[in-house]
Amino acid sequence: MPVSHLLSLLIWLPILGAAAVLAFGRNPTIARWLSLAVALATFVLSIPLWTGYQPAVPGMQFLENIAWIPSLKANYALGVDGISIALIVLTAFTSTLVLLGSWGPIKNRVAQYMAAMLVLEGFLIGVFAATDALLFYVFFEAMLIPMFIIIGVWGGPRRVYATLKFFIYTFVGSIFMLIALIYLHMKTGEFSLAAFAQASLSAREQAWLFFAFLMGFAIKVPMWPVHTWLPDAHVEAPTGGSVILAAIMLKVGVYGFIRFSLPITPDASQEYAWLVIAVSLIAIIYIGYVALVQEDMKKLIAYSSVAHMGFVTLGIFIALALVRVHGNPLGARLGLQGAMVQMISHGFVSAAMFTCIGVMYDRLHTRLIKDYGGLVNVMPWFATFMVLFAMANCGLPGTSGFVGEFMVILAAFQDNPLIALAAAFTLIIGAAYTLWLIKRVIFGDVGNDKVAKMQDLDVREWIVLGAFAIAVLAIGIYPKPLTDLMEPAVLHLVQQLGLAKA
Amino acid sequence: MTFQLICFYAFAAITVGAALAVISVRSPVHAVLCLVLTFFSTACIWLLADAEFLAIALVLVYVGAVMVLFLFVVMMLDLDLDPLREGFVRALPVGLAVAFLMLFEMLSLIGVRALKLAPIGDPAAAAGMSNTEWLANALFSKFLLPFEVAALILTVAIVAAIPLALRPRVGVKIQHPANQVRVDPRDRVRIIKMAAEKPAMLDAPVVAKPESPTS
Amino acid sequence: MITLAHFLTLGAILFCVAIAGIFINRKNVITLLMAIELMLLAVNTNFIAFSRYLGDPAGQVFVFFILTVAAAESAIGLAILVVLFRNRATINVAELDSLKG
Amino acid sequence: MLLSKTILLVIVLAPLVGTLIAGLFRHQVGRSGAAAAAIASVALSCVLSFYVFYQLVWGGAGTFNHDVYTWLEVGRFGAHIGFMVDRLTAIMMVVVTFVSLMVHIYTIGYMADDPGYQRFFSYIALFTFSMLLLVMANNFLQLFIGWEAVGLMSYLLIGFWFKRPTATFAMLKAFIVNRVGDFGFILGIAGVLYWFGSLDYAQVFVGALDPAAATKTVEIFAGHPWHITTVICVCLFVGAMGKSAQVPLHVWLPDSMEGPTPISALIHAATMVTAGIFMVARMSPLFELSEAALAFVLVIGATTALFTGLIGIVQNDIKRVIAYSTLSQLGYMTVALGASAYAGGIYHLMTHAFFKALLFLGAGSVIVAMHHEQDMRYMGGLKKYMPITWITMWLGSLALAGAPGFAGFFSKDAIIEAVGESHRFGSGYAYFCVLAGVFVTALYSFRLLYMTFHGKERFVVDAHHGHDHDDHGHRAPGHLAHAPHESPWVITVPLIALAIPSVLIGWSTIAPMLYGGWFGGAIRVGEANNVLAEVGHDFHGPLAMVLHSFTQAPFLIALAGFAVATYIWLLNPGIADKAKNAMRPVYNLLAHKYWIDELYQAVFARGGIMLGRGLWKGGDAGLIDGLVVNGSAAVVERTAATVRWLQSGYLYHYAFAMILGLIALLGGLWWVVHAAL
Repeated sequence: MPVSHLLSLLIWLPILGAAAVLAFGRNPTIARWLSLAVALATFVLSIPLWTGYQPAVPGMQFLENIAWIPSLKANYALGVDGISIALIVLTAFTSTLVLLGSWGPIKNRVAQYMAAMLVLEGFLIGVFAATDALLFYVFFEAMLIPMFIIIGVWGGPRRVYATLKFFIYTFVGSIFMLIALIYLHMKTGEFSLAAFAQASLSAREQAWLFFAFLMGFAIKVPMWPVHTWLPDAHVEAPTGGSVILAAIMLKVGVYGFIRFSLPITPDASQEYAWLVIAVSLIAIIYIGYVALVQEDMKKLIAYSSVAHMGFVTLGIFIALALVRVHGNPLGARLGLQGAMVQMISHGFVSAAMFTCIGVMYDRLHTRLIKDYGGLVNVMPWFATFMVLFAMANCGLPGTSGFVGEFMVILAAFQDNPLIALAAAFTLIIGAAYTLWLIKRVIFGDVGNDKVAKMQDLDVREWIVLGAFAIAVLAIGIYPKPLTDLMEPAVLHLVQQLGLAKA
Repeated sequence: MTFQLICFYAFAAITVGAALAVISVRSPVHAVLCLVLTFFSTACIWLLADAEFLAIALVLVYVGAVMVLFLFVVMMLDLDLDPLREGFVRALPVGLAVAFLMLFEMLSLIGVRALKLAPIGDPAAAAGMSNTEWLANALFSKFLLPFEVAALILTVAIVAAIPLALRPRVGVKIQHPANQVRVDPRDRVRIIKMAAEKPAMLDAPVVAKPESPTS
Repeated sequence: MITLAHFLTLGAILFCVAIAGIFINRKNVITLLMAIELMLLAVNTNFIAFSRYLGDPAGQVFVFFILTVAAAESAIGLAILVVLFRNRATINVAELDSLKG
Repeated sequence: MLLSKTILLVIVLAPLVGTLIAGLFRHQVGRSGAAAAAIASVALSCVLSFYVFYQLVWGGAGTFNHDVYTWLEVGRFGAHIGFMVDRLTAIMMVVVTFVSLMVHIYTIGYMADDPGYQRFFSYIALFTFSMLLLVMANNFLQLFIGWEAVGLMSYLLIGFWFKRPTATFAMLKAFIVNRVGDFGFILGIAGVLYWFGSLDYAQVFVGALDPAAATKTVEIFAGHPWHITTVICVCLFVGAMGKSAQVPLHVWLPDSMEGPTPISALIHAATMVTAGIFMVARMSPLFELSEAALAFVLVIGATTALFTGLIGIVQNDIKRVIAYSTLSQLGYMTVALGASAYAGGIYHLMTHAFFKALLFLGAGSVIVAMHHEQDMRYMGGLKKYMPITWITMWLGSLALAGAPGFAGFFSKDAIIEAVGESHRFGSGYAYFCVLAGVFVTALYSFRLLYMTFHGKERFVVDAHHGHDHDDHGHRAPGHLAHAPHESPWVITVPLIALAIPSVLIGWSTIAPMLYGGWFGGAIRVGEANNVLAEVGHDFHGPLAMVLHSFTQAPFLIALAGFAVATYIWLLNPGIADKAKNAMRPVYNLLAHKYWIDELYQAVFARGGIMLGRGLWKGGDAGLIDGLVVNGSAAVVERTAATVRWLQSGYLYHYAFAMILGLIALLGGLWWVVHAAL
């Protein structure tokens, strides 16, 4: 394996770029172009990650390892497998579009906003690339800071409440995670994830660790019932913040489940899988109903994010039940792959939906459904995109939203048809809340005079939404490249799950 | 009872008496002076404990510098003493009760431990050097870094005290060299192009107002 | 023969006198500062006594540091006092309750 | 000889290309360009479909079954996009592309004035693509993709006139009700994958041959062992119920008439709604294994056939009458499937596609002539204005009512006889329903014809000018700006083109398709269930069937329906109102469609919203946020407020606290030391 510093470059390029934007970005135009260039460069650099990844070689690739805190045996250790690569490419892709999308709406403190976004991008890539638990934790916590700033400075009227809630909520969870990490460090003497995975832990220890990790990651995902920070944060966040939050930050929680809960505490995960599965199903159904009655578009999409993330956690823990209870590793791989694809897909779809809402908000400065109506009359291109993304949001085949849901339902059926039944309910409720929104906002006659004056997409918005549309359709029509990329990692994880620890 | 013990009792009595005076006299100036006396007699007691260097240091640093500073401040401030003495009598019983309670606790603890400790000779003398040398050996070897830090703390304290007590003066004219350097000639002089002389309107047509019709 | 107990008792008495001083002069910052000096003195006396009776120079080194820090503290404290008096025209502690929760 | 993969790809992708040209480049190619692109692409598909059909039937081509590309691969499990073309597929391809082509041509005239002309062409071409994807699928995944894609197009086309509130409501309703069906469908697919280990038709059907497949059971609820084939088939059929609008998921189809009429003809009569029928026929190897599932299909189909037809009698909107007729006919097809007469179902699907598309397009022609007035109460006597439409509508209605010799006669009679031969649970009920349905069909078909084309004119032509030509909206109902006139050739040609097969196609096709084992391996029927073979024993050629039918119950019943309709709506129009008043409760029941819409609206729509609001305000805002999240914050705040007085700000209070602490510490030390002594 040739030594490469690609991952470090991907992490630090946006962060250093942010410093440059801050330094030279007194003029908003310069700040915009410079930040876009940095983000684009990061995205371009993330592509060799995909192309250079060798599926045949097991384990992590693009490794880097430098001693960081020798006394704790904590290392600056980076490495990626298929899952991380998919998430990193997603991050770089979405960040680029978010920066481009923020050119219009962000008018004050442009350089600072762009810099915060770039820093956030760097931290997020860091989370996905870290193979050292302490490094992971540092990035995991650090990314709260730029997001805190983005919501707190450029957010809506209740931004203080929302930021505090967001910050404290996530912090409460990560404290437990930190305790778990410290315990594991005492147990193994180092911080490498591989060592954690190999540590032998009794059932009791695993249970404690599992719940500590669950606290940390469930809030991040977020799972019912610790999801209530998400709608508030989304409503107050600026469009770009919402996009990053929904598209990528939520994935960090799932990523944590995959990197921590499953390999480190497989037995406890299996024992309490029923709990997570039940909570996921509640998320899918309960949140679906809650989403149905929302009056604020961003809240609606935020709730739908919770429901979709319910599918992701369902897929992961179904896999656990399948491989250990039913001895069905193939079904487990299907479930895990489904969860992963759903995760990536939700990244694109929710990002696109929030961007759409941002486009509307920029014109009318309201997010309430009742203030809109009949947009298709005045904004045909926008309506086309919005309907496409809405369809993806309710899982129409041919769009990315379908692939993951389909696989998870197939896998869930193999565990228990009733779970599949509950999960498949999303077909109905998801269509109901998404399309009801579309009916009220997009279709119908022109809602009011203000709507009549709205302009269709400009070139910049067209590019952003078009790029999301291409991604959504590409995954929907031909998901194989994506699943092939993640397949070795999923296979490895399933093998890991098969071995009992206690 | 040895001479040393007599001396100890004497100095101890002066110390305690002066300390009581510090907390009870009405005038702050007197209190400071009593405090000086306390320090002096304590220095003597330290001498009895073979700590010559610190005893001298206490007199030089404390009595010579700190106490003078106290005195200086007390005399500089125009204090209205009456409100400060408010509640003196009322707090007295509580203060005494607390003090005696604590004294009881301390003494009983001392009684337990200290009596068991057999006295030894002067450690400096045992090591064959003076107290100053003995102390310096420790200070400049094992405690060198804290010593440097202590020096730094003192410096910081001095530097900090100055801006704290510095009074911003209004109405004083001073120069700002930075502003003087940064000046732009265009702000001072504006050169305007204009004709040397205002041309007279010689050939200007005279437009007569049309006469209004008979009103 | 002076025993360790002698020194410690003196220290204890001095300390308690300082405590009583804090109680009864609670409104006068200057006296409070002086009471603190008394306390430090009591502590220093204890340190010296222990150093003497344990044969360890560390005690005296500590006294040295305490003296240093106490001097710095008095300098800063008095500077604050001066500024305080200049701004509020009083050093009455009863009137200084900006930190009230 | 094998079919060429290239040709099949061209058949599928040509309409997609047409869509892209008409949709994305609509400004560049203009109205006529978009129409030309869409029509040319579908025409190409149609011609090639006929070619494929020819190759399969007469050219000796074998069944084509190949993957185009792998959609997804997880270990052994692979999902592909591919084609399976056998005779069942071929007949669907021909029907879909032919009707679609007719509708495309018709659209030129029907939508001539519409601003969304190009958009419409791009939609219907895309629909054709999706439908082909569905029927040509060789696996469940692609079937589902096409299944949902046609649902999407149906959604978009129902809401084509998105300014109408009724249209936007109908599109939402159609999609969600379809989703209820898909909910079952996807579970059925999951079941197939679980128990057969593959999604490919071929492998699943081979698996179904295993005798163990019919007897394996599963306990979804402990203590209730169910046959797995029953579970799978019922789930799959729930999907078909949604798409093919079977009771109780039929409610979306009448509302879908909000879409433009060509759409009603193409999607909501001829092709998309029959996808469910096609799917069940395609899955016949599975359904044959489960007697219970087939009985379920039979009962649902029979219920739909009779009871939705009854509603058709009281409708006044011309399109809605045809819509309920479609529901009823779909019920017939489903009954055929339930009776294991899959070929009969498909056969009826084919004939129905022709004559129902004809009826819808004819109705569209009438609507255009009436300036988008759809209420039959304001029509009447139109035959003299639009003779071609009148005649073709008569032909279509005769076919629908099953007049001997017409296409509908052959297919419907076969179904009725097949049901009569069936001994399945519920077949007696089904037989009654389909026979009664014949009467009902005749009743509403001729009612429609009489109210529209015969009798006196119930509309007024406002001769005086000054009215804007276009604003039909402001006109009182029944008032027209101009006298109605026959539609242009782009409308009448498709009518005639569809009328020909509606009349004639039965003669040549019934023998091979129903009794000749024409479908070969595409449809698998168990020995004991083969009712068509039973019927086939008495079949001695189409002519004999026609002659024989004159003495049979279905014909007599249809004749009775015709006579009643003629009497009520042609000879003695006043009697209709009297009958209505005499049977007020029955009329109300039918006019309100058994109150099913209201029930759904109250229970599922309003109930869902109330549940959502309850969960949101009570669960999220109240319990989680109010009690736990903000509650914990409130506890901290209150504690802080309580201990706040300790922070007096007075120096001596803090000093006092410190001294107290010191005393306590010393006391503790004292206690420890003395305890140790």
